[in-house]
Amino acid sequence: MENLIALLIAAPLLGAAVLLVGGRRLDAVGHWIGTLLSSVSFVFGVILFSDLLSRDAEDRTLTQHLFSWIPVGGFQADVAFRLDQLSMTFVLLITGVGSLIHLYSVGYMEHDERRRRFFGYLNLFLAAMLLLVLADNYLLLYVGWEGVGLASYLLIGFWQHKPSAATAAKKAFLVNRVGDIGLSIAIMLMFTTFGTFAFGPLLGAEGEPGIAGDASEGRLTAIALMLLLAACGKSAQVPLQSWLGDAMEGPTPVSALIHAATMVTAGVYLIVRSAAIFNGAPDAQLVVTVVGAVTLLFGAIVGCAKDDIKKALAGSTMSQIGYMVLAAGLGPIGYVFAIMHLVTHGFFKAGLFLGAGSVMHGMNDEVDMRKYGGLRKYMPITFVTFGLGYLAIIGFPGLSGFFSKDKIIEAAFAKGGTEGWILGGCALLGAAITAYYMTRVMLMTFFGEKRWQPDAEGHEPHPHESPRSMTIPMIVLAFGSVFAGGFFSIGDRFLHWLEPVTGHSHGDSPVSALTVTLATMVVLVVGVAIAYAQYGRRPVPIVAPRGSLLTRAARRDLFQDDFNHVVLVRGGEHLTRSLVYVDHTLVDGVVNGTAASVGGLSGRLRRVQNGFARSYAVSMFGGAAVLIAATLLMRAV
Amino acid sequence: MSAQLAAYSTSTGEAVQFWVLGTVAVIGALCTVFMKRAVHSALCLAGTMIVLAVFYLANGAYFLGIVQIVVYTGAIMMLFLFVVMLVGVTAADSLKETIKGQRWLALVSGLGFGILLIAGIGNASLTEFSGLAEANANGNVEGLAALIFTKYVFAFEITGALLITATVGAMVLTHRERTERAKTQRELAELRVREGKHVPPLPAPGVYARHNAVDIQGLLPDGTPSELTVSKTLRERGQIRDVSTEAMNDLKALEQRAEERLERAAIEPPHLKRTEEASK
Amino acid sequence: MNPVNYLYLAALLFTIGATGVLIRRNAIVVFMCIELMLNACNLAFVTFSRMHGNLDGQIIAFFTMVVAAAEVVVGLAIIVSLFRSRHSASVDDASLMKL
Amino acid sequence: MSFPLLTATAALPAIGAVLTAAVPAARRNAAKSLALVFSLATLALAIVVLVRFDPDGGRYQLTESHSWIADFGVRYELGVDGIGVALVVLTALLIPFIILAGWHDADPLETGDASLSSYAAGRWRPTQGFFALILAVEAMVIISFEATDVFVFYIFFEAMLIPMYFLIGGFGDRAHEHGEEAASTQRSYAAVKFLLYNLVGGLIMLAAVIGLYVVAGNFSLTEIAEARANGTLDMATNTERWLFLGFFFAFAVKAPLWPLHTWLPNAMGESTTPVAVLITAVVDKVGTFAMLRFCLQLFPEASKWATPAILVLAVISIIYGALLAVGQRDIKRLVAYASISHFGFIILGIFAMTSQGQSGATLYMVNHGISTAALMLVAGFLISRRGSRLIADYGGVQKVAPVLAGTFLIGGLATLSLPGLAPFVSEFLVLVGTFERYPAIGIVATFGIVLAALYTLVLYQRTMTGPVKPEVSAMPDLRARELLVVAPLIVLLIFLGVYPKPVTDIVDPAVKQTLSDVHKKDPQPEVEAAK
Repeated sequence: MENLIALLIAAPLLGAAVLLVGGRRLDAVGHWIGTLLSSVSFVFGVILFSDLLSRDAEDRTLTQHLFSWIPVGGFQADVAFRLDQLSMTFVLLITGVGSLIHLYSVGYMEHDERRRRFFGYLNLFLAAMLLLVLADNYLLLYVGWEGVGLASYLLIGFWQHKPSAATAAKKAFLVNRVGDIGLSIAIMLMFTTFGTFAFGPLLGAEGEPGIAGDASEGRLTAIALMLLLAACGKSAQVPLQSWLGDAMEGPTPVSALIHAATMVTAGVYLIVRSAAIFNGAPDAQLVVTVVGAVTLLFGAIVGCAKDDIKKALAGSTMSQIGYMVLAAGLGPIGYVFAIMHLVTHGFFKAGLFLGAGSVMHGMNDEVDMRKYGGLRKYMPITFVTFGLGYLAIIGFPGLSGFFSKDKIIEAAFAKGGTEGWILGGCALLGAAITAYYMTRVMLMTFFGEKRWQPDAEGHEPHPHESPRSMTIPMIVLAFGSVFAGGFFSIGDRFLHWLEPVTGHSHGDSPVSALTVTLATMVVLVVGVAIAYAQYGRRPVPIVAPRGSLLTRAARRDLFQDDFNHVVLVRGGEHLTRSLVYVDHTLVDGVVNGTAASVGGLSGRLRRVQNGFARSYAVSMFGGAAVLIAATLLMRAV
Repeated sequence: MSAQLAAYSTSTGEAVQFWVLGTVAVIGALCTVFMKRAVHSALCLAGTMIVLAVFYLANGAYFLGIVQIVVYTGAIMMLFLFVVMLVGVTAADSLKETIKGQRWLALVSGLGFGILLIAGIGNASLTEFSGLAEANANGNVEGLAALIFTKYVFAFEITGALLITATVGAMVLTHRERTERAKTQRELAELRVREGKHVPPLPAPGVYARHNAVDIQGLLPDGTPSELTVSKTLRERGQIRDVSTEAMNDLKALEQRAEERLERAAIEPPHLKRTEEASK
Repeated sequence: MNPVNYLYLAALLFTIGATGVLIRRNAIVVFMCIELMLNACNLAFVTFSRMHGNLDGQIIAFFTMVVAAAEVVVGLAIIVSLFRSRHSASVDDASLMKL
Repeated sequence: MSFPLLTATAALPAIGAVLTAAVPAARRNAAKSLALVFSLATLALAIVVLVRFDPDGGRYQLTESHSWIADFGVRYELGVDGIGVALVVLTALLIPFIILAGWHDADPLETGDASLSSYAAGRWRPTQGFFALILAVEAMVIISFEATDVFVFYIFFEAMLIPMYFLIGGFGDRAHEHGEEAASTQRSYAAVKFLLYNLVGGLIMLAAVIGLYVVAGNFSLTEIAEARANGTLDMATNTERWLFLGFFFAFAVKAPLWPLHTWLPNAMGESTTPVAVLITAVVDKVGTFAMLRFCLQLFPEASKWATPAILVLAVISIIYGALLAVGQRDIKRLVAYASISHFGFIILGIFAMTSQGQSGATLYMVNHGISTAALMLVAGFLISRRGSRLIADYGGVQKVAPVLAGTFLIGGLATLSLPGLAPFVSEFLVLVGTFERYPAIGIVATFGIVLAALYTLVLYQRTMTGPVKPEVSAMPDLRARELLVVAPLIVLLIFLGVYPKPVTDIVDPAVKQTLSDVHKKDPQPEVEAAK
């Protein structure tokens, strides 16, 4: 049974290889090959899942050791896989949502002549993501980590002829690289501290605890913070969040799969996976929670101001992941809920993005929500699925978002003390804002009167429902976003499923669960109400009003990007330019200067050779004299 | 003085002879170096050599003494004079130094060298010496011959080869290959006629000039001097004297001699300058 | 009198000759100076032979003369051809050794 | 005695060089194929060496030893340890690709000029010369990887400069933005610069070699190292340090280490891409290899004494080279500066004095050879199509030549050491090896990976993506020959990235030996140390 794990990864990898090397002759069938292989890997996942369920909770950890990868002295890195409840959850999410989005893309990318390549990249991403979550040591995880980064680079920049896309892709990769510094330093620290970076001995397996606890708290904090840096890069958390917005340049299925459902949540996976380390470093955990809280507000605020539907959703993604990170930072209280929210978010956010994609598909790639309006009549299925996703994300009672987010807010309060109150408050505020901006999106897109006009070529967009291949995934995901939360929470199924890996503890909450729920309901209603007052009652202006200072700031991502641009990009350019100058003048100049001076000296010496036989004779004669003197001296002494 | 004497001891007579002739030799050498005209140098050198010949004899090297006179002063110096004549006997070169610092360097190193050399000799001075008595017992020439034809026979043969080579070399260097057949009188005459200039023989030098000298151009009827009147060799050497400036030159020469007597710096007459340019 | 004096004389003559070589431009005179140096050497040799009481020194002097003769022959020939080609016997004119 | 395998490995390309040079002018292509055949034969021999080499056997294997200059105790001694084997195989492996890639680089120019076309008709010799020189370089590089006698090594270390000089100065890119005139002057400038830098280094090394002889009495690496190890030969501290510096300087110039690096961008920029690959992927490796073999073994104490300074210089090279690569406008110069950064990593690994660091460094030499070859050769194909080295002259190539762009991207990803490709393994090993002894330096070096990503991706974005420039719109995709060159390299990159064990198995014993020579052990993990 263990051997299936490798196949799990092998299937999409094979797909990627075939599609990318295969060349034009595969153009006709390429997309189907890709879809097939991703669903094959999903099937493997289901088989493994059933196998895990058949075991009892304690030994639900399968490991597969393929071969020794880098054996140098004490440094032993193997290519080995580890499948436990945590990774299983991810496998199902990745392959499931992944396959759906493959299917969706078949329709969405129909008119793109490079569709084969697109599917190749998608498969590559699946393989890398699976490697990430299945790796049995941090170095192998690093490979997957960078693999997904590469895939996202290729997919964001898929429409390379658009300079904006190419730039966005580069930006995403670079920001992620900054995060990778964190990961690699963390691995080095682990190696120097524990002499290993494999999950088994480090984090403990089959019950007995790992050696992670043995190290000094200082070391653990350092490692934890480095891991957090990595997580920030991958999961677009403040301060490394700037790439996610631009990443929306990529095709919408990519945004749905990579930048909403799976890849961006890798950071959360990393933190939860390293629970043993974080538990030993409370300071680091505090930092994690702070980062989470800040990001969830940041993303929410940004999401409120964007008129580009995808960018608004991207802001929302940021903020939702902020929730997860916050939960993960709370420690054993929050791990489970972080993952749970991650899964549910995977469903409804993917659904929302697919919906947005379908809208764009119908509006010939118009993304400005101010040019939508009243689309519910034209694309009913999209409307319904999108609406369900909307209800789920704002946490409408009974839908999946409600359960997961509510739990996180509770946990935040349960942390206790002032920071408990502060974090909880942030979470609540975030919920309110979420309700606001999602309602805004909903209203601007599907309600009100139609606001679209003929585009540059002058032909009116006539919105229409998307083809079957696109609607089916949306429907499935809508189901997920409706029922997943309830399914997980009833009888704490998810909690019991995941507890053996992450551990769980009920913090002592200063406020009862009911109070929290009520509070959440209240802020939700408030948020929706404000949004309705602004966008439901009066018509939406087609050109965005100037708006308040906050609005303008939020449109510009709260000036985060401008900061990066001014400080890093400009500064870097100046630095490099001056260095190039220095290298040419100083470092090179020294050498050339020496050469020149030598040349001058020899030129002066050359004058002695005046060519007159007599002056040569003089030197000979003088030489003879000197010789005699020398001999005489020799004899004298 | 007798051979026996010269063989093993030095008499006071030899001492006197040494001091007298030695002075002469040194003076001769100095003159060789400092005389303006090559001819004078050559003559002084010849003198020095003769003195040296005498010293050889005094040192019991009778054969060498004779050879010195015959070969050096006889043959080689004559050869020198011959070449000097070829180059131009009147050619006198100025001793003004052209290369910067050359003279000082030369003098300094010369002095240094000499002093060191003499110091070295004095350093290695030995008081008593074994004369050539038994070496020259049965004649100096026989002794030399015995050595040359036994001990140094190879060196001797090689010098023979060397001499041959030198002769051939000299011939090769000086011989100029004639490219075309020498023209006969007749052809020359025809050529002259064909060219149509100087059909008559060239005018004689010094004709119509106040000075009747070979190296002075004759004046044409209109009073302009004509190069043609001077012989080709002189022309090539550039040793043509100019009629017009002749009087002045004499005057200058006079003044110069006077000045030299008064040991003043010599101002050089133009014609000398010219000739010296030629000699360079 | 000590025959070493002859050596002193030889040294003196040699130095004079050398200096002459250095300060004279006229090739012929230079040549004469060289001859002078050779003669100085010969004098030294002869004196040596007398001191040591064997004839080898004289032999050497003899060879020197022969060589000198050969040298003069060739040297003068060179001077003549030089003079022919450039109408001058100055050693400074032939300063082609310069780069 | 047994068959002198190592000598044969070095001699074969030398013979090939002579024969290639002797091919009559008209039979140009015959010369090419002859050179290719010989390089392949050398590869075969190198593989035989690899097979005959036993990782767990003695330190130096397949040794040969003949007295050469008895009076000075110079012996013709060859022998390979794991590191040597790896690099010999690398060299033998890369040369055929270099020859294939340069197939047309030395052909007579097809210009309207009648005189030139008459050249083309007959008396055009440089083609033969080009390939002969490449083979000559191969021979010298291989033998200097094999020499265990300092004197022999020195001779070939220096002799290498001669063919390299002609390769750099004699053969340039077909087209040049400033015309052939400017190109040739810049070429000769670059060639002279290369020669002077390396000659100065070589001279200083020569002094050190003589000094070593004076101290030790012979040139044999094995004997001296042994004597040093068991203390029968002890040098005065200062003597050892001076000698070490003498050797190290030469190797640092060759490597090249900041601030002795400025010859590399000129040399790589002006020479044809195969030659550029030859410089950075093969010849420069001799420098780093020699640090590992000679500096550490002959002067262990001095090496330890100099380590801090060298590490700092290495880190400067890493960051500095990367930053300058970002600032370049010329593709080849960019790759050159990237190489400087990578050589910084190699030196860092060598002097970290940990088994991870040194294995990583050795692995890095191999991987860097392959990855740079891949990137640079593809860049060369690109340049040969457009006739310009300026990044600004390209754009949107990805649309017209997807395969070219793809291979270029893979080469670039290898350069930024993406996990899964070979360079990642070595780079990470180097970083870990440095980190466990010098954390601060390790962290600073880690920033190099971001900069690497920066210059690679900027290069890719400016050249390959964006709207298609009219000049490149007609650009043909990779031809069969070019694909034949690139594909194996890429396969190799991926294979060594996934399964580097074969190489590490060969290298590790040698590295352990070297470490024991300098009396260094890997530091204990903190937890075990605590226990």
